[in-house]
Amino acid sequence: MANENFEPKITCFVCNWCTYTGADLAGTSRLKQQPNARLIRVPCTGRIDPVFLIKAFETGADGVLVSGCHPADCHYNTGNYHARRRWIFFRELLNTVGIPESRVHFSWVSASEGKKWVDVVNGVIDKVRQEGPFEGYKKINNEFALPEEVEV
Amino acid sequence: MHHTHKPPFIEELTAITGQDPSQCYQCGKCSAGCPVREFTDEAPNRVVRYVQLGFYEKALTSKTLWLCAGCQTCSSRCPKDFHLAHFMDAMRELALKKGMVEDEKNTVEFHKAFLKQIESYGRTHEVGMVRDYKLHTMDLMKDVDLAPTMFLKGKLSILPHKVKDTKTIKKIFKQK
Amino acid sequence: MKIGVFICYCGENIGRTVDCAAVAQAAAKFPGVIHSEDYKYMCSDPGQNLIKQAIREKQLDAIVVGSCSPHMHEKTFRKAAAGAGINPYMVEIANLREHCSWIHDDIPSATKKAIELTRIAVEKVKYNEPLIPIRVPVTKRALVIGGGISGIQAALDIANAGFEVVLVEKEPSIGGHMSQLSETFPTLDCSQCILTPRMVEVYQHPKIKLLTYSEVENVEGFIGNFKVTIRKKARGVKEDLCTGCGLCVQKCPIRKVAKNEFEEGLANRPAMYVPFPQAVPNLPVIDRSVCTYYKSGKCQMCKKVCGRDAVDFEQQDSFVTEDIGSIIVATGYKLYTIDKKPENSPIQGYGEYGYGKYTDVINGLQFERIASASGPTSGEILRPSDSKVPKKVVFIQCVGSRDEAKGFTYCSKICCMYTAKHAMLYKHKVHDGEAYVFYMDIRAGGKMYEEFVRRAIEEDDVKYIRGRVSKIYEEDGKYIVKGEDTIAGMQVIIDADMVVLATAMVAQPEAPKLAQLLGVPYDKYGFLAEVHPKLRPVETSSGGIFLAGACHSPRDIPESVAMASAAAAKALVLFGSDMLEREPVIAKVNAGTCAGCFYCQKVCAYNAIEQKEIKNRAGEVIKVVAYVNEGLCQGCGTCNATCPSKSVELVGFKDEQIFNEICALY
Amino acid sequence: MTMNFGYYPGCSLEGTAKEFDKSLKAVIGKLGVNLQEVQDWACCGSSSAHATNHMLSVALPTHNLLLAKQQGLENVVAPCAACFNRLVVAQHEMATDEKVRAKVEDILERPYNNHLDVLNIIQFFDRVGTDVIKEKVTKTMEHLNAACYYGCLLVRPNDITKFDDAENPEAMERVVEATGAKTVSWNFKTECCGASHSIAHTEIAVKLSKRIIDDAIKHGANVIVVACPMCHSNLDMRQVNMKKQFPNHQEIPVLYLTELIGLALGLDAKALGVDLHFTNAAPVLK
Amino acid sequence: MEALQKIAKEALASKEAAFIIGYARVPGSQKTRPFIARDEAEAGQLVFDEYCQNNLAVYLTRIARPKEGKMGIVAKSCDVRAIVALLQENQIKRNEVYIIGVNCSGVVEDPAQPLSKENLAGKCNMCQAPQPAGTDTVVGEAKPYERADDKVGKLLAQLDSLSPQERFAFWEAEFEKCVKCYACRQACPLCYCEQCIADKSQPRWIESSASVRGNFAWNMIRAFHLAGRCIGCGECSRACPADIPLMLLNRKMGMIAMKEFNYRHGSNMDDPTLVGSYNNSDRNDFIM
Repeated sequence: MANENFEPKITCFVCNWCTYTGADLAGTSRLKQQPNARLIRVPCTGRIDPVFLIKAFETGADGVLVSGCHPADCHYNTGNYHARRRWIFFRELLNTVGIPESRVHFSWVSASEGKKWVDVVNGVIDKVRQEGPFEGYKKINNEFALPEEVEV
Repeated sequence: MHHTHKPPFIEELTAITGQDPSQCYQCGKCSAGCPVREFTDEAPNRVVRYVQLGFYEKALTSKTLWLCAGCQTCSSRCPKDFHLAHFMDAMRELALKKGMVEDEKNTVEFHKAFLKQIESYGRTHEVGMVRDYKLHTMDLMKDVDLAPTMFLKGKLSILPHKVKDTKTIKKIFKQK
Repeated sequence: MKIGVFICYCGENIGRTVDCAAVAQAAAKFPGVIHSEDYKYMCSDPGQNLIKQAIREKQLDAIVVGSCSPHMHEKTFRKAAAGAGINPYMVEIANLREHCSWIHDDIPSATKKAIELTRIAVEKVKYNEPLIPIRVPVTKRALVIGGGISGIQAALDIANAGFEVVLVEKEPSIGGHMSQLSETFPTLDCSQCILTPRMVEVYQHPKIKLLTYSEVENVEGFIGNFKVTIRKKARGVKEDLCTGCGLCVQKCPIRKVAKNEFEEGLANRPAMYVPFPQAVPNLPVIDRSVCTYYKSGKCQMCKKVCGRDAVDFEQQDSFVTEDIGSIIVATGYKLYTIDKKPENSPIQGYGEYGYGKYTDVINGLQFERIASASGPTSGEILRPSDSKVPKKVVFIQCVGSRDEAKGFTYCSKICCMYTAKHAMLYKHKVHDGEAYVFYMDIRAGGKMYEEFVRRAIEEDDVKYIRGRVSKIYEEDGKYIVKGEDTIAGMQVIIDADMVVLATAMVAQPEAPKLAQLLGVPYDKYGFLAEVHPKLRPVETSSGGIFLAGACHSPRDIPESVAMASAAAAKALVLFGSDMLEREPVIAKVNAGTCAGCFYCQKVCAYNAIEQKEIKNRAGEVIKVVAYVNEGLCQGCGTCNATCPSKSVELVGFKDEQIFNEICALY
Repeated sequence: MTMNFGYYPGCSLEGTAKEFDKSLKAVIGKLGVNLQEVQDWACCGSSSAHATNHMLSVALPTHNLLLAKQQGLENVVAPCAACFNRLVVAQHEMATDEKVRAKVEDILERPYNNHLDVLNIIQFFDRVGTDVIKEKVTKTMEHLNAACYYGCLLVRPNDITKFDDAENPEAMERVVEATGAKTVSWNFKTECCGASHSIAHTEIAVKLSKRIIDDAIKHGANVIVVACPMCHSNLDMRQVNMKKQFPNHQEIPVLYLTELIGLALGLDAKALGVDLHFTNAAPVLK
Repeated sequence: MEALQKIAKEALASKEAAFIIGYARVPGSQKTRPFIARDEAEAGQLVFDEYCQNNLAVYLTRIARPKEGKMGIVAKSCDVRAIVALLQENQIKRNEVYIIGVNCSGVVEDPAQPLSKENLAGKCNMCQAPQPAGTDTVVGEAKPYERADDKVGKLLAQLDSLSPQERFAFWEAEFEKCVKCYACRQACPLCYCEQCIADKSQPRWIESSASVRGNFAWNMIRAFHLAGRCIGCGECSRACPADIPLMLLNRKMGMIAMKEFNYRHGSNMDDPTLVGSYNNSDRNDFIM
């Protein structure tokens, strides 16, 4: 892979009840993960608006992961079903404008699936690392680049 | 990325057939069901145990490696999905590589003879193989009573069937 | 807005992999942050005091705590903030432990991540707004699902505290698996003798409404205010008329038509039956799948002999709806059977033990029935195939349990103990018999447990062999058990007369369905999940719903009883107040921009979105917009994401907050 | 309609298991099936390859799979259980282990991109159809109580061979019953016969095979049906050793599945190669 | 033409309709323009022919509701689907509109040219039923017309065959042209929000300036908000001064709606909408 030194930035949108808790469990179990993912917690996948994903790419994410409760397990009964229906459209739309599936990932990770969360996160990071930096978005983002690096 | 460091031997072993002995929790179900258990010097689970504990030489010189018939009963019943048969494959490969085969010359010679046939002809050829095997083991009297019948029944062919594309076969053996 | 940041070391837990001081220093430079500090234990009293002091002294409007998961200490820090006079919802947590220090090794990259996580939280809190918890009334009435020992205990505890309980049991009688056991470990006292009085107490308790042969059909509402619909399955017997005389059962002409469930299939029962003599309630039930009447319309013997005319063939399932404040789930377990691979399940069968085809290869509950004085052999140890006394019995532990290849990774926990008990009971009854136990590890943690196992070995001469069995097959009327003693390094082959398998405890097959009704998470095995494994072991992530017994994980009787009492205590805590506070995370509509498409209404799972007319001064309706019923909204935010004009927003997770979080990254 | 299958005979069927090849070819003529042999096929490496060198054990079968694909075959029947096993396992490894795949592609200087349907002899007859066999039976085998012996390599590792059940397979029974023969329920259907130890450790093969034979007889079998050349040589040929070693040894004929079907289809025993056995098969030839 | 005017006049005379939204000829041209007839005299100006491209349904949510009487509207079958969609989405009630359906024989793509196979509007290629259904009345006659190549479909197939990078570059070039005039939104009968997300400043999800990045966001969000809702009238593409092929995105979403859910918005006012409903068996294979 040409991009072994590239460390991708992955923005994750996860529901509070299943995936966030599953990620907590991974932590409690000390299951090691690559440090490239940043989680944004929302109550339910139903809350995740596709504009979040667009904004994530605009802010420089190389990949996005969206994760919630398994079908039938939603804490709010049906939020994940509505979310899934949205994704079916949105991922195709993204793909059509050139944001490929390899950068936009979805998973169901329950509160008890700490191990699965680790596999999902590491898998997504590896996949996006292989894909390389998101040059297309970087280019259009650069129109807005600040003149100098801002130290954080 | 996070790596757990394993001893070099384990890395070498795992690279061959992907079986990491730390998976084994020593329940002994493999040994319980092993068809050749009564002939082995060490129970199969103990061979794994020696590797777990770092007694590699003890494990590599065990007769058990060569008595394993590759029947995969152990793998198929293992509660931990540890493929002991694959582990055994890898252990034999390492034993050969490290020159640690002492007692089980017979089996090794058999395999060598068998593979030599393939390397030369692309297929196996029983007469040649049995000849090679017996010359190497000096076990000349074995099966003498069966062989004539086999010839009569046309089961042992005198001339080897040779494949056309021996080039590829040779290459496979060279680069394996 | 003046924001304070507080970075916790959590002792070494965060501090080991995250340079907390560096995080605090970096946070100090974030726009809006006017105070930033780090401390060893932020959740401790001195830690909380630091926060309070900073809020007061620097007149902070909002705080961010970089610590463990918000699921751990968000409440603690909200309380601390409130203690210092700011609204508790002006607090955000950066999860530096579970999501950072515990999962990374490399200090620089973990520190970098921690800084970013803190910045996300700071950016979010900028748009937090003071919120007031929603107050709702509490219905002081509990529902207990499952009438085994856990459900019985929970129901009695709550009822004895003076609150009403509805106890629902799907079988015709309460009692559960405990009623099937012969003796209990480690005391060897008779299971039924200690259980039956409790069952009767439930039946007679004025505060307990007992619904047997019933199942939960639907659950609506939320903590303090559930509406639960229960299906009462048709018994074919009028409960109010039947006296339980048993004449109908005696006269049912098809005596051995079905496997007796209570006897684990070791005996048969008629179509009209009472599950077992001590059943509560002592009412018969008609098994419609085998009863002649339902097949041909003939017989009616039971109806003819009933002096009270209590038999009602036409009885239909009926439904009752109950107002409930708290729900305790105590649905228990099932024992895994070694039959061929169960359908639609990742669990494999045990072909090497004969796929259940050998009559005398039985499971633990079957052995309990054989050993029980009330069982099919009246307590005499006889093997099922030929009713002969088995002289050599092999007990095998961990059948299913700890067997990843078959689909289970977990330890069933109770088998070590009950196998020791079985072997002991066998030896006590068959003095010249030989008992062998194949085990992997003996897990006898518990009061007098280890001593109990040693007693089996030392006093009762039970032979323990460390190793799993590879194969069982039948030969000349014997069961050949092929094992290995891994201690001796020796293959062991035993020609047994009977084999008892300590098969895994598995979740009830309907557990996931019930969990989905209740909105309670469950693991891949169907065991229901607690909200925190250490500190909130009986609570679920659904408020007001608690867990008791083996529906949560394999556990024995004393643990189940303790858990049931704990769950009851949790329900009673809830019943201690008239009103309860709920998180004010709910949706709000901006009527000004709402275009009234009502997609929000379509996606709402709680019917919380209503239609509201907007009128002009003349009183004419100018438009119809969406309106959120706060009492019903549970705060998922699906409406918010669905609304194209973002005219409905989820308070606490508003667009502005999330926008800021996303923009805070990288 | 003629059904077409690819055919990978393997070395044994050219030598010690000649009758397996002979009987298969005789039977397919009757069943309207055509077998197209993989041209210039080489040995699969058998036990010796995987027992000593992993790469060899994948490269040799892959070479053959590529030959078959090159020839335009969609599936390939491998009557020898060992060949079947090696082909299926190699195919699995090539599909799942990128490192192995890269190395093998490197050795063979060809990309590997194919999946072939590799069928064992039982799957083959299943595909042809037990109904078809039943229809064509001219001589019922109802006098036979067959113990169907699967051995190791058809069913294990079950997650890869994906053939029937690892502990209690029943597919061969269905085929055997199509000939009119009855089948017996017995314990050692999938126990190991000693396999490759036949030559280097004859004593092991004899002992294990004897155990299998005795169990079959004990459960009422008057014939053992096999689908593997190694099993056949151990159960058939090694009965010669058993008779010497155990004076009370009770003989039992061992037939290849193809031979049994051939007999039921009315073919001559000699044409099926039944005369090539070491243990007298006369008792079954009624 | 006379029939249309007669019906319109009757509706206005009887106060069944307060006004009729229809088409009138642009003086001195064969082109037409949207026209609201408020009395019988004005009804005499109403026309309908192949130059009536506009989807007039857009006015139903833009125009002030009459105090009395219904909103009359002249609608081709494609326009009717927009009206049904508005009914499905609670924007109008059936008893608020008086729909004069017009049988259609295809409309032109370029109003400067006569109707021909080459000059046929893209939507007419996809038209499944030139006769409107569910209207209050129908006038005119639908003559079969020759269909042309499905240009949008072809272009979409071409686009799909490119690599993601190439697709991104394609849209980058297209969106570079966007000046954020929002004509697309203005022309769309289903863009009826009182405040568009693009105009929302707290937070500003979509940058207000016409940057390529902001244009990506805007056009993606617009397409997404129309996913499962767009009825395919193509007014957005037609309105776009920069000739951005916006219908590519809408068509793609429509294809997904058809493929995954066998759903076409605006077909039946009683159909549950795609957005806002779900099925347990919805596609799940892309989710880990």
